[in-house]
Amino acid sequence: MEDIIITLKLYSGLEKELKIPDYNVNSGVIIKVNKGTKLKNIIADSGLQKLSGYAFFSGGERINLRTKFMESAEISCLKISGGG
Amino acid sequence: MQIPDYFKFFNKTRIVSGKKSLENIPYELQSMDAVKPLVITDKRSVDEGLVKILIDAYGDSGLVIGAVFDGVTAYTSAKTVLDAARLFRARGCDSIISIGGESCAFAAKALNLLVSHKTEDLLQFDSLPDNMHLCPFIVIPTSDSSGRETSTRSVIDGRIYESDELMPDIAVIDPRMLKKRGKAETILPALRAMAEAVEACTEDAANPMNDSFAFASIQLICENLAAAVNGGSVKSVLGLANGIAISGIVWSNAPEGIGSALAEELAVRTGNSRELCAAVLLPHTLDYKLKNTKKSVRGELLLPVAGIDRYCAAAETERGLLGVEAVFEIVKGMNKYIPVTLKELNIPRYILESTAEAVEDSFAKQYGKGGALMILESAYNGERVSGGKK
Amino acid sequence: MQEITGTSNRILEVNLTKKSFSVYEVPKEDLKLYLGGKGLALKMLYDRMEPGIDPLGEDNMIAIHTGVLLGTGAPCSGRFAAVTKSPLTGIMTSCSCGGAFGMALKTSGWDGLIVKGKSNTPVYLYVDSKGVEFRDAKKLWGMDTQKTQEEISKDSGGALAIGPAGENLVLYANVASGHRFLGRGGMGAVMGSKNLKAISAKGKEFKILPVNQKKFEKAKKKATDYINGNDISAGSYRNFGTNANVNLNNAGGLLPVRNFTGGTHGEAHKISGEEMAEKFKTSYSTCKPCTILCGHKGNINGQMRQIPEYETVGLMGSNLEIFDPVKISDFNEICTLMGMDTITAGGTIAWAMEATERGLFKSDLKFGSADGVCEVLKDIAHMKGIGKDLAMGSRYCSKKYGGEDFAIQVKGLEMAAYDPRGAFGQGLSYAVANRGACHLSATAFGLEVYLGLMDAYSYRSKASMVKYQEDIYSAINSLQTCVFTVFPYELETLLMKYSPRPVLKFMMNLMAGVAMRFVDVSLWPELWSAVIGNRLGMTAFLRVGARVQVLERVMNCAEGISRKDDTLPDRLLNEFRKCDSKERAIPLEKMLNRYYFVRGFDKNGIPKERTVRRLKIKKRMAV
Amino acid sequence: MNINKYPEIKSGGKLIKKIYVAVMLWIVGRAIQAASRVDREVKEEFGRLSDDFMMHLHVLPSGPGMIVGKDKNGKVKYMGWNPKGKKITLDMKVKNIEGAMLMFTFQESTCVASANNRLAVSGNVPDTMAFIRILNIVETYLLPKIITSFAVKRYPKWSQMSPMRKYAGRVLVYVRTFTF
Repeated sequence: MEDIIITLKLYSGLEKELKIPDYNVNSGVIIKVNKGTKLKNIIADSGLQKLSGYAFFSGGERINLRTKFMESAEISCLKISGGG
Repeated sequence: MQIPDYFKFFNKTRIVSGKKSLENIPYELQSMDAVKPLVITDKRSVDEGLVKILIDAYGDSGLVIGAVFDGVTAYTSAKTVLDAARLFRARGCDSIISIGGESCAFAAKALNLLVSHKTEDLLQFDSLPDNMHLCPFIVIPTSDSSGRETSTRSVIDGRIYESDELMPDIAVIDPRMLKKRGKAETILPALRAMAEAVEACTEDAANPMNDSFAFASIQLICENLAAAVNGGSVKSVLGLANGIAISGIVWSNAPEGIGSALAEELAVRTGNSRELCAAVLLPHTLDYKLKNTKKSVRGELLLPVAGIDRYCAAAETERGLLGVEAVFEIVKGMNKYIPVTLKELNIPRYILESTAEAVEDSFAKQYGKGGALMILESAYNGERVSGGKK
Repeated sequence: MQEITGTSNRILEVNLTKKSFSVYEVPKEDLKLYLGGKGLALKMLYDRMEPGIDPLGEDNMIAIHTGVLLGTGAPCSGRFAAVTKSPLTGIMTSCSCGGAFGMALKTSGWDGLIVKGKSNTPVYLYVDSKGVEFRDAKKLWGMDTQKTQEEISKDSGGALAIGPAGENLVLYANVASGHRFLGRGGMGAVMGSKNLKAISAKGKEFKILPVNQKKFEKAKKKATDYINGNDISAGSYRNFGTNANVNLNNAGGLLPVRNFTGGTHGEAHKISGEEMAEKFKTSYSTCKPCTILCGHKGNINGQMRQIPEYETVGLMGSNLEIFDPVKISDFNEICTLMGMDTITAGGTIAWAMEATERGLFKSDLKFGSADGVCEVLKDIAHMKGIGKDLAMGSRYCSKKYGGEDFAIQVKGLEMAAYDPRGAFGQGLSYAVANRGACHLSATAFGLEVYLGLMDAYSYRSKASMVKYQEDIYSAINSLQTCVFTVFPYELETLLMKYSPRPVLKFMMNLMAGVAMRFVDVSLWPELWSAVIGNRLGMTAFLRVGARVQVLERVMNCAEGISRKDDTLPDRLLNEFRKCDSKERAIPLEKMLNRYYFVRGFDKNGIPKERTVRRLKIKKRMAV
Repeated sequence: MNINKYPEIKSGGKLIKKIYVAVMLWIVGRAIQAASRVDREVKEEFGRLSDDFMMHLHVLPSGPGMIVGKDKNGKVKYMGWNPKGKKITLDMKVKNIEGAMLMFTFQESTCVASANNRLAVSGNVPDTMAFIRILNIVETYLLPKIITSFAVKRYPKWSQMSPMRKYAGRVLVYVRTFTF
C-alpha cells in the first residue's frame, strides 16, 4: 500500500494542551500513513488521543472520525466556537 | 398624422416571425458571411430546452455553433461579458445569437462591442461612433423578453451604451421559443412594452414612422393580451411576442418620457421590477398628460387600443379621453393577476416624494412643477388625476 | 435605595419637539405576550408608528426596553434592546447592546424609553427617577462617542451617545454605550436626525429584586454551572473571545475573503483570537454583569484598546485581504470614535475596492493595502469626498455606480462575516432575516458547520431549523439576555449532552422541525418567571419568539417587503468560492418555499391572516 | 471561468428526412419527364421554354436535388441530381431541409412556401412560373385529390381536366416514371 502524507494543523491553543515541542503554525504536524486509513486511526497512531471533543475540517468541509483518506490532505483540528 | 418639423427614424432589425423560422438562421448567417455563432443565454432558457430547439434547428446545416454561454444572470455585469468575449475568441466565432430576455440581449450587445473592437475594456465606449463594423447579431426573443432586445441600448453594470449599430440584424420569433408562463409573467412584459409604445406616440415630437410602429405594437398587444393570458393559443402568444419586439424599436426612436423615467426611478428605489412599475404608472401618466398638458392626448391613440368600431363611434373631440379610458380598462382589468396600484405594493410616501423629486427637473417644462408627484399620488390609490380640464 | 420587585412596567415617552415627557404603563397583556426587550419595544412602536414614514423624519421613533432580567444579577443579563425604523434599509431594525446605560436606566426606576419628534437645537437627555431633563448639547456636538460619554457621565451611571457619523446622518451610524454598541441599521443617524446627541441615566436609585428569590437563586446557579461547564462558553469565548471563529471559519470555508470571493486564506491565522490573545496579552472587558466573558481588551502599540470583535476582523480584515491585526484595530478605533457600524463600513469599503478595480468607481482603495482606508473612514464620518456616497451603504452606491452583483447586502444591510455558500441554511437565514443580512437572526452555520449536526450542502429541513432558531433568538432577545447563552443552556442539558451524536445527526438531517421540539429550553423561562412571578412554559416562550418574528415581518411588509426582497446578492447565487471545487450553488428558491409554508406566509412572503390571528397579533390600533 | 465548460456543438444530421426528400425529388423528376410526353398542357409549357432550359431544384446546404431540362434534341429529360457538367438556367434552392419537408409532406403548397421565403430562386421569373404550373399538374397526376388540394393553389376542376384525361394520364405517368 503506498503511503500518503497527512498534515495535521492544530488550532485553539491545542498545541499547548498536547505539549507538542516547537509546533510551527504554518507547517503543522506531518504524518505518513498508508492509503485508506480512517481519521480515527491517524489520530491514534500519532499519539494525540485527547482529540475526541474537537472539530475536524479538510478541504473546507467538516469531516468526522470515520472519514477515510485516499490521497494526501491537510486536516485542521479545532475547538468549536459559537459564532459572534 | 402629426409631423414634427424635424425627426429621424432608424430600424436595422429584420423581423422573421412564424413557424419554423429558426431554421432560416443558418441561411441568414451565411448570407452575412458568418459561419460560427456564439449563443448567449441564461440558465432558465437552457433548462426550458430552448437551446436544444435551436441546436435541432441547426441540424443538417453543416455549420457549427461555437459555444453556448449560459452565464448571463438577471443583473448583467462586465465580468460576464468579459468571460463571453474570452470564449468568443477562444472558439473563433464570428457572430452572436442571443436567446432569452433583456439581460441576455444586453450582454450580447456589449459582447459585440468588445469583440468587434478587440479590446477588454468596456468603459471606453462611453460615446459610441456610428460606423462600427459589428459582427452579425441575431436575437431570439423568448417569453421573458420585454422589448429591450430589439432596442439600440445595452445596460452593463448600470452604465448605458447606446448606438443605432447595437440593434440586432435579425429578430427571429418562433412559437417554439415562447414557452408558457404564469399569468403575471405574461402580462408584465406586455404592459411594459405597451407603456413604451403609448408614451412614444403621445410625445409632442412623435413622428409618423415611429407612430405606425407604435400603433402596430399597441394593437398587437391589446388584441392578443387577453387571449394569451387565458388560453395561451399559439397565434395570440406569437402576436404578443411580435408586439413586444416592435416596441423595442419604437422605444429606441422616441425620447424618454416621464412615465418610463418615473418607472425606472421607482424600480431602483423600491426593488420592484421595472415592468411592474411601468405597468402601474402607464394609465396615470396618460391621464395627467390628457388633463394638464397643452397638447393633451391625441385622438389616434384610441384606434389601436380599442379597435376600429369604438374609434368610429367616438366623437372627434372625445377620442383623446376615450383613448385614456380604454388604457385604464386594459391595465386595471388585470388586477386579478398583478397589483395595479402602488398602495398594493406598500410603497412608503417618502419614497414617492424622493422619486418625484429625482425625475422632476428634467420634465418640469413639459409637465409643470408638481406633475411627477401628482402622477405618483394618483397611481398610489389608483384613481384618476384630480383637477385640470375635464 | 428603593426596591422594585419584578418590573416597574413604567416607560418614559419623550417628545423632543415639545420638550415634554409622559409615563406609559405597560399593560399586563403585552408583558405576557411580548415579555420585554426586543419584543415589547417592537410592540410599542407597532402601536404608535404609521407605516411609510421617513426614517430620518420627525415621525420616526426609537423604543428602548431594558427587559425583565436586567439588574437582577442573572448571568449575561447586562444587555438592553432598542428598535427603530432604519434609514439604511427602510425597514425595522432591532439591536441589543451590553453597555452601562441599560443598568443605569433600569436602576433609575424605568423599564424603557421612547423618543419621538425632533428638537430644533442639539440636545441631550438626562434621566433620573423623577423624569427627563432636556440639556443643551451644543458644545457636545462634534465630539466623538467616548469623549461625549466622559463629558456627560460625571453625574450619571451610564450613557448612550452618537459620534460625528450620527450627526452627519451617515446611514450606518451606531450608538455607543461605553465600548459596546447598538450597532446595525443606522440608529445613530436616527438620533442625529432628531438632533439628539446623547441620553444619560443617573442609575443606582433602585434595587431590582425577583418576586420568587429562592427559585431565582436556584435557576441562576444552574445557569452559571452550565456556562462554566460548556467548552464553547467557558473555553472558546472566555479565552479567545468571538475571534475564536476566525480559524474555524477559515477551515470551514466560511471566512469572507476579498469581498466574498474566497472562503479561506493562508494568512487567516494571523488575525485569529488565539494569536491576538498572545500578541496583545488580552484581559477581560465585557458587558456588566457577564459570566461568559467574551469581550477582551489588550495592549496594542502601547495603548489599551478593545480587541475588535470577529465581525470587524472578518469584514474589515480578511474581506479586504488585510491580515495585520494592528491595522484592523486602527479601523475599529476610528469606527468606535466616529460611531459607525464596522460590518457595514467593511462591506461598503470592500465593494468600493472591487468597483475601483473594475473601473466603476474612482478611489485609491486597493485590496490588501491598508493605506487610505483610515482616511476614507474619516471622510465617510464627515461626508467628505467619496465618503459622501460611501456613507449611504453599498446598496445605494451599487445602484448609482453599477456593480450590484458584488454589493454583498440583503434588503440594504451588509452581510455579516459568514459566507453562506459554505452553509446553505445560513443563506436562507440571511435572505429572510427581518433586519437584512444579519447573522444573529439565526446562526444556522453553528448547527451545520461548527457542531456538524446537519449536512451543510443540502436544503433538507433547513427551513424548519432556521424558523426554530429565529424564534428562540427573538425570545432570548425579549428577555433580554445574551444570545451566546444558547450554547451552554441548550447543549449542557441532559438530553443533548448524553444522546449519541449519530442519533442527533440522523434526527436533525431528516426532521429538524420535530427533533428541535425535544431540545430543553426551560432555563430561560425559568429565570424569567422567577423574576416576574407568573409561569412561562417552554412552548409559550417559543411562541413569543414566533410572535415577535411575525410582528416584525408584518411591519416590514407594510414598508413594501415581499418575496422579491428575500434573496441573496448575485455573487452568492451564481458565482462560487475559490475553495469550493465542486461548485455547489445555494438552492434558495426551494428553501424559501418551504420556509414560507413553515412560517405561515403566503407564496409572496406576506404573513397569512390566519397566522397573524393565531399568534394574537392585534390589528394596528388607530394612531 | 474555464473554456472547456462550454464545448463546441456540431450540427447533427437529419438523415431520414434527407432520404425522404431525395426519394420524393426523384419521383417528381421522373414524373415531370413522363408528364412532358403524356400531357398536352405540359408539352406546351415546355415548348414555350427556351431550348437550353435546365432547371435544378435542390436543398441547401448539401441536401438532395433534381435536375430537369431539355437535352440536345429538345426532349425533356430528368438528369439525376449532380449539377456538374450541366448549364443550369433556373436554380431553385430550398433554404433548409425543414422547409423541403414542409413542401414535400404537403403542409405548405409551393406558392405558400415561396411566400414564406423558404425558396431562394435565381433565374428569370417567367421560367419559374412555368415550372410551378408544370409541378402543379404533375402533382395532380401523381397524388389523390385530398393530398393535392393541399399542395396546389387551386385544384383543376373537371372542365379543365376531363376525368378520362386525368385517370389515363395518371396511369401513363406512373408507368413511365417507374419503368426505365
